[in-house]
Amino acid sequence: MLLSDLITTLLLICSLPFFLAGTLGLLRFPDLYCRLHALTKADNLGLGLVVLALMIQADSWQVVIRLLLTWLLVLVAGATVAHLIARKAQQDGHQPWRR
Amino acid sequence: MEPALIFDLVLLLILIGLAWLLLASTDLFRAVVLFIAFGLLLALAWVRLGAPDVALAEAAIGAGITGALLLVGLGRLGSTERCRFSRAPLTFLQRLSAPVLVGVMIPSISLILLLEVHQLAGTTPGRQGLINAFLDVSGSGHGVTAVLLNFRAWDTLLEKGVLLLALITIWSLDQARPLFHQEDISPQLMGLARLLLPLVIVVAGFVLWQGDQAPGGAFQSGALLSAGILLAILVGYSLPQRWQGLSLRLLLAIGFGVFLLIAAATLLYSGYPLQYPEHLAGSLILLIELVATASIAALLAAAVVGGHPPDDLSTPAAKAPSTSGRR
Amino acid sequence: MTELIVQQNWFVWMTLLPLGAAVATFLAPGQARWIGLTTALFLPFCALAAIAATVFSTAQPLTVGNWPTPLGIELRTDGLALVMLAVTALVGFIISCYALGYFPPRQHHLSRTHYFWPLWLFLWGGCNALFVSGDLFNLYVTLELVSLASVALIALEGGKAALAAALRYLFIGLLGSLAYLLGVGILYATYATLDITLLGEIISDSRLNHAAMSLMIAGLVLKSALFPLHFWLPQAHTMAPAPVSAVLSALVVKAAYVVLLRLWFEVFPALDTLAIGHLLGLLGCVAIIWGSLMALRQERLKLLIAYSTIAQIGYLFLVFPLARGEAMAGAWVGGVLLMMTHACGKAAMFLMAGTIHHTAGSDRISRLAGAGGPIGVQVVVFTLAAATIIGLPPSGGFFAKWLFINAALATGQWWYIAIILSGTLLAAAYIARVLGWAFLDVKRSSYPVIPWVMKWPPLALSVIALVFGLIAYAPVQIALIGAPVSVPLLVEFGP
Amino acid sequence: MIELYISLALILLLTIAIGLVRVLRGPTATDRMLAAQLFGTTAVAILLLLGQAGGNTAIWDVALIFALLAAVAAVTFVRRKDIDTTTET
Amino acid sequence: MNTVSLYAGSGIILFSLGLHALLIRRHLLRKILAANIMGSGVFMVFIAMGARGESGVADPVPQAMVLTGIVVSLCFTAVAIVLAVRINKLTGCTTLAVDEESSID
Repeated sequence: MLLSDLITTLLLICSLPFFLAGTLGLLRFPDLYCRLHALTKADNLGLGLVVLALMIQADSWQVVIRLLLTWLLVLVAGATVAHLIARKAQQDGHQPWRR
Repeated sequence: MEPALIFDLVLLLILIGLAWLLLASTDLFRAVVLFIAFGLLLALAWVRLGAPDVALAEAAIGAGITGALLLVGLGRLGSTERCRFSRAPLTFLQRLSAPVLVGVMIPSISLILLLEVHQLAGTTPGRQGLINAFLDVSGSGHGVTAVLLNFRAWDTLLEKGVLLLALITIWSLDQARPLFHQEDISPQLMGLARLLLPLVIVVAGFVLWQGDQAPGGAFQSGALLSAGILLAILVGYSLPQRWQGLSLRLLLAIGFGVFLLIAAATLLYSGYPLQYPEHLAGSLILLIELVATASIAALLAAAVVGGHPPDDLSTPAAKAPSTSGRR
Repeated sequence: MTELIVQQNWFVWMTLLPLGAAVATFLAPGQARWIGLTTALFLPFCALAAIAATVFSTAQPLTVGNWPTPLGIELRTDGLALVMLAVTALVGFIISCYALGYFPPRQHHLSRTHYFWPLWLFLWGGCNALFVSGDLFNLYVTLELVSLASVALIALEGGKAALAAALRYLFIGLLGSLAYLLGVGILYATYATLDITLLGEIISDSRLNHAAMSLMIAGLVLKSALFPLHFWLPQAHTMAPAPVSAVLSALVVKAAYVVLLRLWFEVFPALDTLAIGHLLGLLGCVAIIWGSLMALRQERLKLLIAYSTIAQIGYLFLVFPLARGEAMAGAWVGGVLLMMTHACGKAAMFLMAGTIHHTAGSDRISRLAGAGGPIGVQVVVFTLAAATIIGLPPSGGFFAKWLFINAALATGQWWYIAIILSGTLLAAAYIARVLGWAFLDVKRSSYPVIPWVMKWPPLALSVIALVFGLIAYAPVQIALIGAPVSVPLLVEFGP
Repeated sequence: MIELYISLALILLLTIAIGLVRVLRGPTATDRMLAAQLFGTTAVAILLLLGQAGGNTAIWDVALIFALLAAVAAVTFVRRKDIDTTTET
Repeated sequence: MNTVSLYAGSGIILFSLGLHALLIRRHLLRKILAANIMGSGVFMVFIAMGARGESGVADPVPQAMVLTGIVVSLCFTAVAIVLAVRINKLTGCTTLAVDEESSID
């Protein structure tokens, strides 16, 4: 097994907990704002690790740029959407969860 | 079992489950969100089946147009089954038809088909060979594009007609109303749009350009562009009034019109509609794709807006697809 | 010059021209009437030229882009395509004239006039594309084009009932064409070809093919409104503006039926279709009786005509059980002939109903009382067209039924004769009911003046429908060019 | 390696399946929309992995389009005033 | 049991589910969704059949047909939504059960 393959494998395996955390957060967190939080943080890191892992396997700069672009787009879209949804939720009178 | 097969199995189970849930759902918003998820997973299925062209189209439509279309429609319709009138009592035949159709016909048809369809797994391999043999003279290096714009271009011509016809139908039904409120566009949203719009145009151009050699083409590119236009409308751009008359109509009709003209010209020239001269085939296909992309983008965006531009040009402009997303 | 005209493939132009005109009317709504009328004027000549080219020279079917058939799409110039093109051109031309009067230029409903022409031209182009298409998937696209245009035209009236009828028709059309498309997919999966001719040569009698055939036939039966699946038709056909009702009843229903004829006689002859044929025949019989009885009960003229359409569709489906053995050609010709005469007669009746609605303000049959005097032309139209629908001797409808009866005798299926005869009697009854009101001796206040384009075109159409029987030999000969049935017919032709 | 990619894609697919519970449960429309947003991201990851496994970079174009349009549905949702976002159903 | 028949079978199941819902659901938007599901089922049968080629080369013809079909069904969806909105605006109904008597004259 090549070193690059090893690193890819490791990175991919590392990305998994983030996706799982995102999903679990979405499911288990008590209110909208918490879910928003879980989703954006964990998920983007997860995708970032996947992209990193695939970049190691890439054989040309073009591919690396495409992967990076995809990741950045998801990042920006995710952040903006999270912001918009939170703002809308606040305007519409969602109450944050309190213990 | 190998992981690929498990992946397929899980994907299909989720798809069928989603279809069931969304069709049985009492809450319509939930149904629409489930349908958006269905579109996402359908794109994965097309990828698994080795049809990236279709996956591209599904991605561009499913993520952009369909979601917006359904959400706007849902907003305008409301999600309850209400009706002011009492329903007419069912006639005997209507009473009979529901259980017969739903209880007997549909299950039996699906069962017969399911039992028979497995025979098909191994038979005839399709037309790859034939198409590859003619690919050199088709003017396109990609099989699907060659089929769409040369071998079966007649279908595509009529399909472009269906698109234009759908728009005329929508225009005949209603006048456009503003899709969104103008106020409170957050700066983050504007920033997102300013970042995304140029990228959408670049990627759409890329998808169109590579359709000659690889998956991609006019429809995928047009659908992507129309999602871009939609985004522009979402952040408050609108088509200037002086563009809402003939120029908008020209833009909408040019894809179908040019295709028709080429069909007529080839019919006059060679006696066969859409028989491109061999040395011109590549350029003609490119021309058709370019105008078709512009038209499809405008048509789909206008379909989401859902109505003809106001006849009376003195009233404040209702929203119409923005050209700002296109330049 | 003559060579250029003869060498042209006019039947392809008949698709391209209306579609191009539709785009033009969309771009220049102000000129829509003139663009539409010019096209409508030109198309009958195109049809004549196409027929002449096929009869006098040897016009070959061609493939789009000149690709060989499993790859390209074949456009056909066989008799069925030609006669349907011609009938569509004729009926379409007259409906276009009528529409000039029905959608006057200066109306406060500006948009209606603006949108009728592009939609109607799209429908016309779509029908023509459907008639010449020889490719299963292309037929799907043309069917969708036709049904979307029909939806738009039904909705043009703008009332809530019209919109509901349009939406119901949209769902019906979608359902029918998706069932059809699934069948096409299964056939393509087995044979990797979509061309009707090639498929007819290689198809074999397997269960899978039967499943595909059932799906396709079910979809098309839904679209052509055979008896238990007819429920959408009365609303759709009566809620539309009069010219649109005429188009729908005369042409759109026939479009699905033409596809059905092509499938039955050209794609699936190798399959054992006895049972399905009898099922379709049985449904046809029920449709004849039930449609006529319902027509007898209607209070509104347009609904009466719509139910009469359902009954006539029933006759069309008698072709499938009757066309076997030596009666094959007779039944097939009968079906085609009935399709043509019904197109003319039914279009005339709907146009006339539109005129009456326009003048009397309502199309309730009771409002016709004493109409025989003031709007005599309309009543004459109705009577002439009714002769075709009932099947009185000089009309084409008579010959079609005559051929059916011959075929029923030849194949020993005498019960169809009883059905045909009782259908005829019932048709006579519901027509007599309308005429009875019209010739009632009641003095009526004067009706408003009818524009001449709404008066004379329906008359022309109904006269054509009536004398069709006298000149039926020519169209039948044309229809038999390249027909899928062998031709030991015409012996018993002519009573 | 290919097995690894596909297995990982499979696990991500399963997370989507689990996330569907949030769409079903809601309780508000906003929660459902949020879950759809997560599916978009996960689908991008799956597509990247499938593309790498199949060696077909056309699949990455699909991922790129998903990434580009990830915001459209959610932004439409936020900008429409007539969709009820707070009522728990 | 292989991939192709798996996908084709699922396509048929989706078709039947959509057909069932199209016939019995009353809310117009739900009917529209059902028709879309039906279409997706048909397209899945097409694409699965196109994916049978040797050495993994898919048949482009079904893909091209599905692309055409997707465009057509998208058109129908858009028109259906506008029609439904129109009906809702005129009658306040979100179903097709418009009373038919009131509009006869």
